[in-house]
Amino acid sequence: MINVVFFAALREQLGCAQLSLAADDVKTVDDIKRLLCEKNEQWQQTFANTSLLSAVNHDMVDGDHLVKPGDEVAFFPPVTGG
Amino acid sequence: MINVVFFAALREQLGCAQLSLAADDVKTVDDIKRLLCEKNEQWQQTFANTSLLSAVNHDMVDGDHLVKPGDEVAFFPPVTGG
Amino acid sequence: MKKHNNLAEISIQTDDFSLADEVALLEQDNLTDGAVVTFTGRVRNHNNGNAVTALTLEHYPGMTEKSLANIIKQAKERWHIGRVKVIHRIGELSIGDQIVFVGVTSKHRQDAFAANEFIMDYLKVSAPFWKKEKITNAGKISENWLAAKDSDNDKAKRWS
Amino acid sequence: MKKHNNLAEISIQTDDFSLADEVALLEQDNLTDGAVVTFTGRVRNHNNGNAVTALTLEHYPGMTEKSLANIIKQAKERWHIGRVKVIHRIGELSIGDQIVFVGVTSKHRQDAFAANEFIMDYLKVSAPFWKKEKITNAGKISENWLAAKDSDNDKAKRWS
Repeated sequence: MINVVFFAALREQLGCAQLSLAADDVKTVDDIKRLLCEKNEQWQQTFANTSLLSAVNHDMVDGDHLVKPGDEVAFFPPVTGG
Repeated sequence: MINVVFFAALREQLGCAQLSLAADDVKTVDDIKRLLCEKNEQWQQTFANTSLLSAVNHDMVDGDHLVKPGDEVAFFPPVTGG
Repeated sequence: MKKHNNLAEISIQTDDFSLADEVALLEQDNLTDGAVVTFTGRVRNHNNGNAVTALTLEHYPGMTEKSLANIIKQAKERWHIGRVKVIHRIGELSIGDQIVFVGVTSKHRQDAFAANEFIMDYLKVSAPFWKKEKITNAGKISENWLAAKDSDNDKAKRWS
Repeated sequence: MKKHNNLAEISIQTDDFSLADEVALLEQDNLTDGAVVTFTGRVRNHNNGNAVTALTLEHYPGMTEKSLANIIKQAKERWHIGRVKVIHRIGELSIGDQIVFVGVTSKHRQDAFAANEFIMDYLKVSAPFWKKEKITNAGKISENWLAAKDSDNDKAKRWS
């Protein structure tokens, strides 16, 4: 299984903070995104936002980053701390 | 009269913190320096130090800066505060 | 310099912090570093022309710490600096409240200035924090997630 | 922003100062400036390989204030900054003692960082202060006037 987490505006738009995915069908971060977009129109629209960032196991990564069972994959908007 | 003041290492080397000069013979800061060098060998040697800075009425100036009666002229080594 | 194992370089906390206490820790038993540069960021009462009344800060536990540790590591590789402390608050904050603190000591001031600004610039673009502002616009109160600024990306790029 | 006429921007003093108090004054009734950058310089225990045991600071009363006021004026012309405070101590100082403080507030952090470093860089080359160190070298105590550093001139030239 892969643990998927969402933060900030993205979490609110999706109405979801965390979900688990079977790792069978996904090789990359982009695969996870595609799978999530299949849930419904709202998820698809929300993930159409090209400025969203992704991280695997707490490191910022690009969409072609490989994922494996046990990974924590995060999606979130550009950061605004400081 | 012109008020002449010395600071830090220069003051210690000259053994003098302040003196007054008649303004009659001096037009520039360099004129004052020349006049002071005539005092004796020690003053001459001390003022041979080319890194010495000068100020007139609290503004850093070059040797050709004009002076007038009532001015305060200062000589001192490069600054080392902060 | 004496080792100071009890001084964690990174703190993510809901509580406020004391600038004086933090600087005292950076200076304690540290007589080799003559320069201390601090940055403190506070909640302003205005942003983009709107009156801000409060701020909520969300973060990604675990990744935030990892990200900040990586930024500090890079700063130490680029400059000769002594001690570093980064504090970032999370949760509900009010106008004037302290949000973030970066403190850096060094032998020579230029290193402390550069490293401090570098840490802030990278924190702004790569540490997972998000601000939600409560604003009053024409008498109406609303809550908005802040949009990231291009200028912050530009600032971070200066260092590469 | 409320006027704060009681806040002198420059202080030349023998007494120590409190970083916390100075920053509190910079932030008081100032909710528009979200960024505060401070520099604190302290007496180090080493200089050029010698063990320093004490420091005496001499200055040129009147010119020092004029010089610092001019530096602050230039900083305000170059950057959008809010409040500025410069404190420089004179007289006898011991190891670890605070010597100098520069505090700058601004709406955007880049201005506060740049202005603060600019003020320090120019203070170092144009404000009439002189340091005399008491050093111990091979068991012998001596007093030396510090020599100015070329690197300080280079730093100041970066801004022109």
